[in-house]
Amino acid sequence: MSSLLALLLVPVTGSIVAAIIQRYRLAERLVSFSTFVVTLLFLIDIRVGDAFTWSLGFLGKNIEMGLQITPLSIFMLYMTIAFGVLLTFFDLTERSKMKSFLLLLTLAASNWIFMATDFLSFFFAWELMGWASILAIFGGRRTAESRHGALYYAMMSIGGSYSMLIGIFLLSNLTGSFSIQQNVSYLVSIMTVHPWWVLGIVSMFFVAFMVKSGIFPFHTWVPYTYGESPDGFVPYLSSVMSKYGIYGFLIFLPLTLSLRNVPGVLGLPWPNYTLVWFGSITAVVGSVLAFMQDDVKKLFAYSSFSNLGFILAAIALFTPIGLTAGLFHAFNHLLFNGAIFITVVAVISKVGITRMSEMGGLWQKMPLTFLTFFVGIASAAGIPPFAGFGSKWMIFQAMISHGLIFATVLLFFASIASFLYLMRAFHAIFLGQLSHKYDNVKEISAIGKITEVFLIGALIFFGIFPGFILDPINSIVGSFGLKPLPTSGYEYINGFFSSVNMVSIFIVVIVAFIFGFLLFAVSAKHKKVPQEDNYTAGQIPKDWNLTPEMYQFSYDFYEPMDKEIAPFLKIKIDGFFKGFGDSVEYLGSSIKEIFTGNVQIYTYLAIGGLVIFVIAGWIVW
Amino acid sequence: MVIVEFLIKLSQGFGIGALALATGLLFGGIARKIMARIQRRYGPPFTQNFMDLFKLLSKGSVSHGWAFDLGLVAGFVPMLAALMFLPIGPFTLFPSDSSLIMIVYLMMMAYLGMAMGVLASGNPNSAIGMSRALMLMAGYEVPFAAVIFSIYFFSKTGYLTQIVAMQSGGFMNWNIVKMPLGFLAVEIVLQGMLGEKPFDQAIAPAEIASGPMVELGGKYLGFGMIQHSVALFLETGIIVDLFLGGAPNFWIFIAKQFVLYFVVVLVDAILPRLRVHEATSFFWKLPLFLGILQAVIVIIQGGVLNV
Amino acid sequence: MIDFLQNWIYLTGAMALVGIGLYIVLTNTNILRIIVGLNIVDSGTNLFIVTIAWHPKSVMPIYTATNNLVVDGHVVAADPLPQSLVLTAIVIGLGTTALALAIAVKIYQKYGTLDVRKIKEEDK
Amino acid sequence: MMNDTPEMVKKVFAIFVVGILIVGFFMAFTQMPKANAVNVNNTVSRFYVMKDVDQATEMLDKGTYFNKDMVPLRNDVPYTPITFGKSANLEDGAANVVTSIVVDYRGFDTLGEVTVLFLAASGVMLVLHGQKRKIPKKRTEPSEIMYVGTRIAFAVILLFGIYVFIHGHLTPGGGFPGGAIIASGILGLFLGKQGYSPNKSGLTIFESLSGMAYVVIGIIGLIGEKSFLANFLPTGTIGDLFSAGFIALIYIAIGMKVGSELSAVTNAMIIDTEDD
Amino acid sequence: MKTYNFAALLVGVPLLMAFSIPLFGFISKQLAKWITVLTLTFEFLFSLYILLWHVYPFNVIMGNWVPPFGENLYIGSLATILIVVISFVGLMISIYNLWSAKYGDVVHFALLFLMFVGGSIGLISTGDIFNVFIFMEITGISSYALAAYGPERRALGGAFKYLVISSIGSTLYLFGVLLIYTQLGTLNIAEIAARISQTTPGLLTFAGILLVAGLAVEAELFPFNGWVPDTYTGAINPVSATLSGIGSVGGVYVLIRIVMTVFGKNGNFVSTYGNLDLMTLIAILGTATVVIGELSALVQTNIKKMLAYSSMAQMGLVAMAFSIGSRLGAYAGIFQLINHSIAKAMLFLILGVIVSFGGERVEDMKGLWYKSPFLAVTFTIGALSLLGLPLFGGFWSKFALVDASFQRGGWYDFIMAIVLFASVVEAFYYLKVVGYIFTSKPAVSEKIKVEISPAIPIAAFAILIIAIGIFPQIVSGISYSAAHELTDKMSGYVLNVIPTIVGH
Repeated sequence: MSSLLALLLVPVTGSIVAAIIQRYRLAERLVSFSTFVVTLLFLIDIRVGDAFTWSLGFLGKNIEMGLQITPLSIFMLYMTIAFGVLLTFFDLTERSKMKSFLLLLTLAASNWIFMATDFLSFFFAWELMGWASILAIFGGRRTAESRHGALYYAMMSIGGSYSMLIGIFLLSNLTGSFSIQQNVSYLVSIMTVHPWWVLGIVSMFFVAFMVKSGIFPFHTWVPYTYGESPDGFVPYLSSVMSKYGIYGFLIFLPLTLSLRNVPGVLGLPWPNYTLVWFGSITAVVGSVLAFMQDDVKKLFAYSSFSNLGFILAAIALFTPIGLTAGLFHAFNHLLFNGAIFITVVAVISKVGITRMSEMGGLWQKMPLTFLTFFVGIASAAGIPPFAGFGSKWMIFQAMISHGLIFATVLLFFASIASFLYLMRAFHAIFLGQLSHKYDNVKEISAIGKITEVFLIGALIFFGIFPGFILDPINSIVGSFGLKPLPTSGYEYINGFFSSVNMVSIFIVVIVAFIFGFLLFAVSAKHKKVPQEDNYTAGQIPKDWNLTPEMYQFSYDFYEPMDKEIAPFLKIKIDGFFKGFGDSVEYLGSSIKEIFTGNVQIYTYLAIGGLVIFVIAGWIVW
Repeated sequence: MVIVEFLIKLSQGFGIGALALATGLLFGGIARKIMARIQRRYGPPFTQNFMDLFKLLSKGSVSHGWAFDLGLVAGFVPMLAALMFLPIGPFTLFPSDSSLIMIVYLMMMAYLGMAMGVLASGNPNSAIGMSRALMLMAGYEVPFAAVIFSIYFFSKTGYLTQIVAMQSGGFMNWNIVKMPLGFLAVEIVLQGMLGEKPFDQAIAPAEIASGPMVELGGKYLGFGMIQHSVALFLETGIIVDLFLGGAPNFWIFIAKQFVLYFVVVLVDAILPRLRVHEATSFFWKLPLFLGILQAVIVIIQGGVLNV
Repeated sequence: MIDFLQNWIYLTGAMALVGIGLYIVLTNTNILRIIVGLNIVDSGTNLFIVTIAWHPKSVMPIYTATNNLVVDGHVVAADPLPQSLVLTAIVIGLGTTALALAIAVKIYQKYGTLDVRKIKEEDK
Repeated sequence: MMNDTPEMVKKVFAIFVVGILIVGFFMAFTQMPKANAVNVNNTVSRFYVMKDVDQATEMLDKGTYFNKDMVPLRNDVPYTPITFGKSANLEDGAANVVTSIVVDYRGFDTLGEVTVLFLAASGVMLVLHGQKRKIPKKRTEPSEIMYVGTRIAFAVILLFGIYVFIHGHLTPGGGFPGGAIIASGILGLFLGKQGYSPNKSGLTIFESLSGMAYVVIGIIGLIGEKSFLANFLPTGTIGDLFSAGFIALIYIAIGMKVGSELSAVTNAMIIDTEDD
Repeated sequence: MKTYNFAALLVGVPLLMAFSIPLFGFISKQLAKWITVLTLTFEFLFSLYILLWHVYPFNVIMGNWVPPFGENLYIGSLATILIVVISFVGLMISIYNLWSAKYGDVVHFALLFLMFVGGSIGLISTGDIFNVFIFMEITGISSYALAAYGPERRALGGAFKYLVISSIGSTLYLFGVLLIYTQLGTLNIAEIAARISQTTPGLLTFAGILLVAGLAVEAELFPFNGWVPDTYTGAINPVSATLSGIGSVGGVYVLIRIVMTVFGKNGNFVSTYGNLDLMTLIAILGTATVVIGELSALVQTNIKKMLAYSSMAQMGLVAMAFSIGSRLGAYAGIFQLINHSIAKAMLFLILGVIVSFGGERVEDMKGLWYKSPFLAVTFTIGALSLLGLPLFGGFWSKFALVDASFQRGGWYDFIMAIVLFASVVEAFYYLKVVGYIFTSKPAVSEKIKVEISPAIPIAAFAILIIAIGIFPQIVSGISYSAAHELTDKMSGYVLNVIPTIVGH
């Protein structure tokens, strides 16, 4: 199947070309864009069940490596590549400091991850992707923080991949094979006999996945990394790369099906239950930390991993509705997160800073971006009829159907909190007073506008016709041996407790809006006034020599909440990792003292070592 | 046929909207009267709110741009849209879509629109007010969600219509009897939702100058009033449907709503205002505790669903 | 008995030299003394090598008119192989010493001292 | 860490550490065969002494040298008695068995050994490069007797050195001692005259050429006898001066090389030991 | 027994040329350096011929005295691949030296360098246990002198420390060899290997300990590696590259040859004869070295010292890989050795170019990307290969290493966990440097001009690293058969040298 190989080779070729012509920024971006398009074209040719295998004479074993298309992988492939097309299209004109060849390398790796049938190539691709992203992050803002961020990410992800490596070899030494399918079915077969054992191996993998997706307690790298990554890379990082972890979880979650008959918690096997809690806690922690952020990229970084928490909580249930909801939310997250980050990138590229409290009022200058952002956060908040609603709605139903009310309340709290921080970002960036220093800010270029219009359209379209996504998801659910949810048309979302016709909701909302605007039109006329013309008890701000910046309330927007949130902020996972790093460093500096530079010490060491060996020799003599 | 059906639904929807608005305004007027009487004043007439609305809509006003306009329109429109899915007495416009969470999220869209309009005015005082309103919302939505989810789990359905149907057949079938703690929690939450004391930090008349509405005038304030009135109807209506067994006809429905609202007004009359973070943390304590307790009871009662 | 003792005397001597050499290396801070120590270790090694080749009754491994190395099909000479090895070992020891001395000379020129501790401090 | 420790403690500790090591050595020695020395007949040296390697090789090729427990049957190798001055055309003609091992049986070792010395000399040159000899202002010239004496002695020493390495295959000695003797003669010259300097280029050329000669002899063996460092000359009668094939040739090369190298090292070392 | 005596030129030609270099030095100093390049080109091509035309495995018989009576070189698959690598690295560094060696006695420097490479080749190919000692001394003495070379005086201290420790080490080695000789009466590695079980166990144990201790000095294993940081730091960069890229390969090779071939007891996992399992000893030494090396490297601010410690740690990794004892483990070790040799040599060479324009602290790497993209990219390639990133050579070896240790199981799981933790530490300090290279603005915006002669080796190394990363078959096939040579000593080694060792 040459198309499968093309999915790997096209990006690699593109990457090489992009690396060569790096100096010519436009050409590089064009290459990047066209590579994504070509990859997408090849993808169209691919159907579920396509496979390609080759065997590698490696280490005296004959290792079968292969690529295969499952419903899940084709879903993931479409998601990532199509999003990449959009992103690179947007990037054609925007100043985003992205290294195209790294992005394309990441694409190749991600395609490989989704198609791999054996752990060997899975790990290879995983590493490749990780490293390409690390390097991409190094190319971001050239500051000490950026370096720190990338290092932090690198450490976490190296730790994760070593953990996965251990898992892979523990497993392959048991089965003598690297094939994912064989290994998983082996695990299924011993699941009931040695559950702890299986759990040990699987958690080795899970650590890697959790790191990649930023699941609590491995979320600490996320803000550093997103905050300091090149602007253009962040949308890809947050929308696409965080999904690899989810894909990884889905490899192993079928294991829990065999535990269904074992007593668990609330009808759930306890591994699932634990993962649900990890997901919920992640969602809450992300939201709460996002609350106090002033850096826009960091804020949405937190938002991003909060949403990953939602997804994990849903898929961890591994019921038809949970799985559907999780995957659906994964898709929606891709869309709205993409919309949000693309607008954020657009704003940053025009304004040049990332501190939200120094922005404001930009809706006057960038109306379309403002609208896109609005639709994006509406979707993120789960407001019907936009795309995010259906999945959140299903997640809640999936959770409650198992009686996981605590976790559900946590998720709902996360959802509300997300509404709050989204509003705050919305306000701080786009609303309020426009500073005079942004008088010359312009709306983004035509290509950017096209992207944004497309995103708005997609967010609304998939909000109204979720069936277009739910259909493939149903086949994924079927491929895991679960009974898919009933489908009754493209406009329906069928939950556990109820189903919703999105079209009728959409029509109701539209009609209501028409009515609203009619009312607006027939009621008395208004006159437009400049932004400074505000109610200030009889005076105008100019009388007090106020500038728009001073007349903007956006710093410490939720200051009264500080006290309530403080307990959450005290959970310093970050500090734990830092402290760990510090103690390693301390250990290093003490060990270094062995090498004093004195030749006698070295001689002592050598002779002493020898003497110890001799004594050891006597003891066993 | 489709067009005829659409027109019928349209007119019905219009009717529901008008009815809800009227009821909401009337409740508001009655509340002002009750308040006045408690304070030993005569108070404005019941119809004062209708007159106010008409006056506001016909007065000229100041706009801060299209985002301001759009936001304020979007502030009350979703409330009206949400009404269409609410079982009002025996009648529901779209019974097959009356999902509770959907209604909750539609209401949230109204807050989003309101916030957008208010913040687009560029007045820092309105921003301060909005931040208070949002924080308050973070407070009361959580216990509310806990109760909603208990009901979901308890009723095994998410349709308001079906929840109402399950409560038919007498007082003892009402959820208020089956889940008293949940009802108590929701009653407290309602206080916050409607912005009555002790949770009126954002929209208290005394705080107008530092509240969200500082820049609103004329029709914009009118839109705000519409939003508040419809929300009053909607929120009390939801609770009636959830706990008080709905109603066989429209009048009883309104009566039940009024009972709920009456309690709210009475509480409002006797309690002072809290500081905003105190309010939020209060919601995260007592009502949430009640809601969670209710949820635990429900789970223990109902066992678990095996899927 | 005498044979036995003779051999052990040489072994003891060899090991004593090694021990003394190592002791010097370990306790002296002067580079020249360290070199001397190494040299003594070398000497001890060489002595050890020739000792294991030797037996009190063995004859020198050179054919001469009077010296018969093979008696009744049995070699009575001292083992010539270690002797040839010791030649190599001596030369290598010489080379190492020469180089060490050259480095010592250079160190003295550059640092003005031969004390390893002072050199270490100068380097910091 | 080390600097604060009292001198005495350091010494005791050093004695302790070294002592354990030495005791370990002795415990190992107790397990040596017969508790003392190697029995020559049980080692490979037996064939070197008997000049019998070819016979052993024959047995090895037939597969009868080792028994099936892989123990070599060294004493089964047929032996042809060697008589001094009579036996001719032996596989190795040197009367001095050590020499035959050094140059012939294990000639490759010796090539390495020569290289080591060469490298050491080069290393000394490298490290001490760029030192200009300073001739002190206050000269204390050696006496005339010294000057003349060392020169006369040099000729004798040179001759003796040459004798030693030419007779390496017959008597104790060989290239290395011979070279060292020659170098000591040159050392005498240094003592005899302050500021004496041998011709450095000459020494270098001597050194290089003799080293190359050794390798070339090896390569001639490779070409002529299909094996590197193989003897390509007749071995003659044991005990004759012209016996033992290429041993004498190699020893001449080694002797010249060692002599010039040691002289060069001495020269390099002397350079900067004077105070100013 | 296949013989190919002509291959004696692998050792003979460098010797001949080394002896002749002083003569060429009279003509021109540059010529002396070119002679080095030419000789090593010959070595490289010759070894490549042996590799590609599959001439190996064969014996080279010296002086027509067949083993076990005379001396021989045995060039099996392991020796072949290592000789190819060594001569390649040596060739590249000699090209680099055309530019870098410019002070002092260049002629003797070239000579010593050539002999260091030639000696290492001899060390790897020789089949005689005493001959090993001589070649160790050849490489040793040349490296003391090389380490002392250079404009900085700290080089002298480093060289002296190296000399002292290394002399003691080789003395211990000599004792070990002779103790074995008293038992078996032979010095041929193949015969000793076949008959090692006929020795007294106690004496054998002691000899084994002495040998390991002596060889661990060159193999840079703790606690015998005190010289490493000072010597590497003091020496000029091409010399550090040589020590790390060639010297340590030789050191580890001999250690492994002695322990696995000579002392080895065949089985699923190789262990050794004697009371104390030397493989365990090496595992302990290796693990300790990895941990100590990585942790010490972590806190270094001097990049050269950092590389030195990292070198040490990598050697520990290699030793640990070999100590697993399975074929896969040996494979991993060989592969890792090769990768390390190439990558670390490249890093030192790059550092040499950088240092000629500035300091050698970690901060001095800041903004290298702006000063010289070529050096920045190649440095990153080297660092990433050492970390084991896919697409770079180091990935495959680390991968095999993990596989091997989990196959072994038992307490190797635990060791592996420690080693992987150390690898994370390693990743930290390398990535820190990479971060400095790409993300900081340089303090001085002066561009670094890389001349052609240092550029060729650096580029060649970088290309080779990536080539191995993409096509591991370049190295993996031969490495795997080389691993067989180590783990099955009879059919892999002994019978190739002495076919009739199992008699009637």
